[in-house]
Amino acid sequence: MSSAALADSRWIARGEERTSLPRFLAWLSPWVVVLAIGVYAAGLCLYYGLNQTNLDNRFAFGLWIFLDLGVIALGAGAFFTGFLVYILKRAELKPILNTAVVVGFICYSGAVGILAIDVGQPLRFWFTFWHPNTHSMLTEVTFCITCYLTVLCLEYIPIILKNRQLQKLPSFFIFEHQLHKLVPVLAGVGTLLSFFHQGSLGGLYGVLRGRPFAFREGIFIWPSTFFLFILSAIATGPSFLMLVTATVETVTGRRLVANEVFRRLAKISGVLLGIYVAAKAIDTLIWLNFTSPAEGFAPWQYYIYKPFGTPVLFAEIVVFGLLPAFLLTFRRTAERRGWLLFGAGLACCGILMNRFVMTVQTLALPTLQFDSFLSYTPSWQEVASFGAVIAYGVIVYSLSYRYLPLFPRAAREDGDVSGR
Amino acid sequence: MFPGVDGFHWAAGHVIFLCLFFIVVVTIAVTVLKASLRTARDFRTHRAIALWWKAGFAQLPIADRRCRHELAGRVISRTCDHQFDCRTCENYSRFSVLPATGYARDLGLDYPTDRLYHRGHTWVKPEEDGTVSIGIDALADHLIGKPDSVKLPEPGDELEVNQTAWRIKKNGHEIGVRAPLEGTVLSTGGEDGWTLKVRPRVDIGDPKSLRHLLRGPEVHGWIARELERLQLQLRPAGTVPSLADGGILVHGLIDAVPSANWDAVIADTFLAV
Amino acid sequence: MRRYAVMFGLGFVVALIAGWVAFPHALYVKKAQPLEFRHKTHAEKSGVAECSECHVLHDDGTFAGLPAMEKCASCHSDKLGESKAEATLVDTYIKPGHETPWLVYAQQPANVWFSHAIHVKRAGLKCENCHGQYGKSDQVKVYEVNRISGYSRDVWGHSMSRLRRAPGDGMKMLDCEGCHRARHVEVGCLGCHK
Amino acid sequence: MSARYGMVIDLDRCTGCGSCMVACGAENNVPALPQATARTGLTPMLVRRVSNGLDGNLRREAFIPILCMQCEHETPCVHVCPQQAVEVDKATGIVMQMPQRCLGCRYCMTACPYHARYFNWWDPAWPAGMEKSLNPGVASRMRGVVEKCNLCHGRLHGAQEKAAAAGKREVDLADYVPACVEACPTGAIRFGNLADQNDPVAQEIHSRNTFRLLEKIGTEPKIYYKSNQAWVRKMAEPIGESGSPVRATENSQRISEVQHV
Amino acid sequence: MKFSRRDLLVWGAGAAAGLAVTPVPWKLLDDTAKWSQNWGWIPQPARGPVEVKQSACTLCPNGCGVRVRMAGGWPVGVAGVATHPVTYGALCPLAFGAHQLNWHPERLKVVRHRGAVASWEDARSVFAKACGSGRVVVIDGYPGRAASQVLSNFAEKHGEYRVVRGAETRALSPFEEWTGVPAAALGYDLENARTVVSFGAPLLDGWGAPGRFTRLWAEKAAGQDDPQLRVIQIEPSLSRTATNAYQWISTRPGSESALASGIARVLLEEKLVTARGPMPELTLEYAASQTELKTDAIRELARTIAAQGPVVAIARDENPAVAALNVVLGAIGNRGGIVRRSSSATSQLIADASIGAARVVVLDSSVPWNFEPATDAEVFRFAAWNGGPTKSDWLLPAPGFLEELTDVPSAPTSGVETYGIAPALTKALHKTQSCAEFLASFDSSLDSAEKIVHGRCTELFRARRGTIQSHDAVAVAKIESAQKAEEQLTSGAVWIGEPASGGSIRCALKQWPAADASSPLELSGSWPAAVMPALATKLYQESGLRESGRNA
Repeated sequence: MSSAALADSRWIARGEERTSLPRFLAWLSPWVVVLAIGVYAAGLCLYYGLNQTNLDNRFAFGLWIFLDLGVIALGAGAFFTGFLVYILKRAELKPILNTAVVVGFICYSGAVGILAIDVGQPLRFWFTFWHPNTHSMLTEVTFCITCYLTVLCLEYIPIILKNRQLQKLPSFFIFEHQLHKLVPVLAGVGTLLSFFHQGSLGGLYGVLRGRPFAFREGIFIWPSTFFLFILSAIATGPSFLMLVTATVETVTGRRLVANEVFRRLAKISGVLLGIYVAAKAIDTLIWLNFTSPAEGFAPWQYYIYKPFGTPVLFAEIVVFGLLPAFLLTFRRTAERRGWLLFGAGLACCGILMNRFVMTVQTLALPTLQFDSFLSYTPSWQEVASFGAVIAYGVIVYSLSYRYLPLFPRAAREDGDVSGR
Repeated sequence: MFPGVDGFHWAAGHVIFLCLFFIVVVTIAVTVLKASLRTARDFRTHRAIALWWKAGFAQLPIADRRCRHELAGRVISRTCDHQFDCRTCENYSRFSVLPATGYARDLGLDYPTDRLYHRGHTWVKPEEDGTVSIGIDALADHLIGKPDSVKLPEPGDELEVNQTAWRIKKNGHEIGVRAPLEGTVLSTGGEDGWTLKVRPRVDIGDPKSLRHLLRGPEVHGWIARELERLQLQLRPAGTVPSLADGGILVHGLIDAVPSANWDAVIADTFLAV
Repeated sequence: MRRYAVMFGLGFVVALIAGWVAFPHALYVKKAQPLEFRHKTHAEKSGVAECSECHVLHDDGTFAGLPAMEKCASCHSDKLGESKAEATLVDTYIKPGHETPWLVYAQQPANVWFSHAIHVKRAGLKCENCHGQYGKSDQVKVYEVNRISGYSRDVWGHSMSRLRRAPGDGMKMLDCEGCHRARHVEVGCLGCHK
Repeated sequence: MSARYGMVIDLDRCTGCGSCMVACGAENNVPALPQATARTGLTPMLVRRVSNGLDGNLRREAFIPILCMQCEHETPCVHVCPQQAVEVDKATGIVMQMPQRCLGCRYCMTACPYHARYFNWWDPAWPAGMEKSLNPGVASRMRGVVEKCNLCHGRLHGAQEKAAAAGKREVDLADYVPACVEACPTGAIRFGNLADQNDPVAQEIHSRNTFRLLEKIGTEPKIYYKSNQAWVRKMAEPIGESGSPVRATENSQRISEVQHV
Repeated sequence: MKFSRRDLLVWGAGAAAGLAVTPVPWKLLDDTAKWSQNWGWIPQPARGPVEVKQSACTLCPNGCGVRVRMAGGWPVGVAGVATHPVTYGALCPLAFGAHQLNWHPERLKVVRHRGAVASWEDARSVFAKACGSGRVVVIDGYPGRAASQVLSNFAEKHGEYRVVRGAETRALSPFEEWTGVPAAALGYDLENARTVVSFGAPLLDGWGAPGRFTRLWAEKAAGQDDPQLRVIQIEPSLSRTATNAYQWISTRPGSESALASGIARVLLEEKLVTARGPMPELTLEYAASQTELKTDAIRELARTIAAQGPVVAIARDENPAVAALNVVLGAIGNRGGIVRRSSSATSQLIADASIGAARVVVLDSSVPWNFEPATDAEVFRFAAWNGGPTKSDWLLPAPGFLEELTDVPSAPTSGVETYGIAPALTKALHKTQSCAEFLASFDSSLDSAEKIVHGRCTELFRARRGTIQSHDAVAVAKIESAQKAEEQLTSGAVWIGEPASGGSIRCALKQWPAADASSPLELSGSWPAAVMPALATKLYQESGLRESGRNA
């Protein structure tokens, strides 16, 4: 056993067996490369400004905003699991909690990172806090995401401090212990915050009365998209957790979570997805028949521009909505890993598609008689920084999995010592 | 954000929004503060040790948390939920009266019945003069073989139960041996140089006070399981676990089977964190 | 434990000193004015009673700011005294007809539009309200410029904490707003920005 | 009493010469950046060319100057800006965009139905020495912020100062004429105070053939248009309203074809 | 005592806590944001006193009045002069960016000899030698100025003076032989016309003094179903003018003369006009076949034309048939037609591409860049901007916009005689010299342009005709002194002669001119300057309003 390997093994949780250091580094290196390229690209954007992107005056939002919406939606698993475990006392979901927190942390920090490049004047970020316009959904989003990211950090810290070596330092050890005791409070706050900003992200588009494709009537100050986004987020959050866990299980060849947990998540995800699809369908009908005509826009004209035809709408509601809802809810399919993950996958694609459509189609469609339908292709800098976020996620998760007890041995149903 | 700053309105919506925000911020801040203060407090009161033991126990696989009564064969299966401290266990007396069905078989190791054993592989031997001698048991001894260095506590040092009593260095591994009970170190050394003479802080006359230590049939059951675990952990990867034939327990196992994940073995054996 | 308390306190105090004493010195660069100038002397000797005699506010509302060279030349066409400043004024600026490159304390950034006409004529503000007592001072005060923003120190004001400030010390947007609020003047962003 | 500045643009009088664009650019220190394209350029005043979609002798074209519509009600950009960099000025009704406050999130651009907002994709630049010829009434904007037509606030400042010097509170509209209005050779763009009932422009907005863009979305623009030709008035309605798919027009077509930098 | 890692940690915590209660973090937040608002590398307008001055735009021969906003002695904005008698305060789009032209990247800053940088001295010595050794041809693109006077005076001594005419003047040239009046003295009395038949002339797109016709059209035609002023546009493609015209007749390119003849024939046949001038020999059918119009369409068109008089036909460029049509329509010398503007102007030699044997050819900066004389002589071209590749041997940097004093004679299409002065408002950015200055410096006997301008003002004053228009119109007769008049003119006022007197033209057109297909146009439109303001070019590109940077 080389000294490096020995030193490394000291950091791995007791009794856990992890792949050898060289293999681990080999797995990380490509991701590190992707990350490096992305960071370089982001650097270009910060140094030379957003002319490095292919965004323009009509396509003011693009790939990046889509990414933000996407990852934040997928990250919803974090707050929702916390909510289920600590507020609704669903202890059986505990095994997934650490993963949920890490995934959430990755998603949100990634989103915030991209936002920092996406705004033209990052140095003025604090203006939003100092002179907030409380009518703006974006203000709500900014406030909530900042706070929630803090919360996620605080939830992540105990997990980090559980690391074998850090645990040896009494102060850290005790702090972890104490902080861990207070996590339910944080979970509560997190739930409140996430609930609002997930919604506000939907509101972001719903309030655009100048963009009839996105504009929705609503309840009180919140357009219907506000609630749809919350629903879809909490519906797909668990699905994404399942996917992540399953992927880790395949990659590492270890069984990490009891099937029971999977089934439970699937049920939750499926039922919520069902509700979401119903709500979405009703909303679409109201929008096409009342909201949009009232603004003077003929419904059919939203779908005359390829590639955004009615099939997109159909796919969103049926293929990526109804279908996974069934797959996840029914015992027959839910008990089969394959079907389960397929369903979860569909659900996640569905939410990504929804966020994509809300961002891109909204901007691509013309409003004025003499406007035209526009298209936009991201520049390599945009794509690279997009990739960087994903690489960042993989790296952080891999490190967490290797050195932190994400899936506590004790909690695992098979008490096999070798931690295979 | 504050009255007087450009953009602040005394409008209901505005104020409500900001209040909510500040409430959240304060809650988060208070949480962190609370955690830090408690940390400082516990740090002062050395609660770390107790917590460590707790955490270490929590990290043991279920299989390693068997109740002594199961080991003795008094009950079919029982998982300990008192961190192996039977002094606080309300069920102890209920099971201890049951007949032990566990049979004593030869482990190829010497476990004298005149002493009590701690789960961290140390033994306690009450002496006539009311003191006790403490040492590491046969399995631990075979495991380590000849240590590279041993750091024994000084006479006069206070031992806390479950706290690391002395440290042994071997092949780059540091092994913290846990004290079986609380007391003051009188002298170190003895026949094999590893035993401590300790004046216990508890009244060893009182049967309750040493209740957390294993004795009699429990010991065999316990060691048998420990050997099984050792088997699994020491076997070369991929081979089928074969039952202990006793013969494998050469003195100085670490040197004999260097390939194994000794980190895990030591951790599990000596209940390290 | 006490040791840690001491350590903590040590760090705290060091930070305080660094922040309140060292930092301002690091942040602001002191620059010397090209010339000596005494408002007081000018008021007394040459009987200049009103600021507006030199800092002219034209009828069309435009404000001259610092007086042009001719204004100085009208008296200092040749040396009125032996002081070194006098010599520099006459020889380096007036004779060759160069404007004096004064460093303007009250200089606002390019995106600010400030109309003296509106504030003096309409609102009837006194010069002191914003410029303090500098008009009565007996020497040029040292000009300090912010390394990062390039603003004159007068914009932030001389009190680093901005808590205890003399009237007219500080010309931040906050100060404009404060005054506007006090006088119930409502102006939009582009009321003062351009 | 507070004013509500607005315009009536007579499209029948617009020959599409583009004087308003150039005058606006000069007044507001808009840089002429070679790297900017139709989709990334700064055109606070933009003349769009539209056609009646017919061919041969029947074909007719018209020109629609697009600037910030100065929406009075539920102003989309004002609602969405997270840090109050946009506001509808109480005293003038001008929708004011503050580049120095702007974070560059571009949310307002997605909110604007008229695409009248522009992002500074590059830092402004001019040939060496040309800053001497920039309009001192307007500060140049930096990269990474949104800008748009502010109804020549620089000229409003001048008028206010003049009024103050004359001891008046109200500005004289003779002193406050936006650059595009001043430049229009046919007097197609007319500017006035819509809140003042005696103002001819205020009266004109009620005349029969006056209309606003996308009136139905209820943003109440203060920029009105006027045309005696029915097909031109149709241009104010959203696509689809006219029953036929969108009619790509010369320059919108062009814009959509522009390659990215 | 030992300083452990943990000590450092705690110390750091303390420092962090302490820093939070110092100005450091907060001031830095504030200042970095301020920094982002005041980036040093972003040019900001210079500060300085603002004043408004009047002058005239001399970038093309129309000499529109401009009001220039100056800050710290530099022009920062251009606007029209509402009281200007010809333009009524309107300008062409390019004028609004003209004040930035002096910094245009293509601005000529130094003397160039066949591309290589040279000095004024080189140019002078070469020119001096060449002058001595042969004939000098001086070509002017903006005749009638004091500078033109200098040019022609020099040319008379050392060779020959020629002019390049703009399209508008060329359109009037056929009348020179029929009436004996030089084209430079003719103009359109558009103010009184009620029907204007344009054969492809960009009437609403920079024709003549842009403000003049667009204003007329806006007042009398725009948006009216039955306008007082009918604009009939005959043009193959839908131009700005066509789309705004009362009627747009789309014909085959190059068939304008045929159509003109056809119309004339119908007018005469159907007695729609009291017969003047000869009957074109070509048949209506031929015209129809040429123009790809139906004969009835042509008849109909002719009737519409005749329906509302006075009528005047305007050709885009030289076109005898269209000119003859005017004769038929009785537009010559009549109200609302083609009138004689001034009695003073004389006809000049046209500088068509071939100019006999010459040693030196001098091109004034007013000559359109794309005019290249076909000669083996040494060519000296004065220009303020570089318009691209040229055959000229010498490029001599001329003063840019508002950098030199010039006078402004009547605009080519103007119906009345005007005179104005464009004072130099800004100091020259580079070491420049106008053609006139250059030539005068070789011949001390020549008056300088300034002197001639002064002389003209005195003449004007002595003649006691016309009025001087500034904010209000003042009869010259009422002005006390010559230099008072000069002052007024120098400060942007414009002198206007008496309204054109009617029948002073006698037209003798015997038979119909041969209907040759009108010459394809290669000369730039009404924008002779080599470059356009960068701002205009850019905005046209971005808006897609004009495809080509040229002919605005």
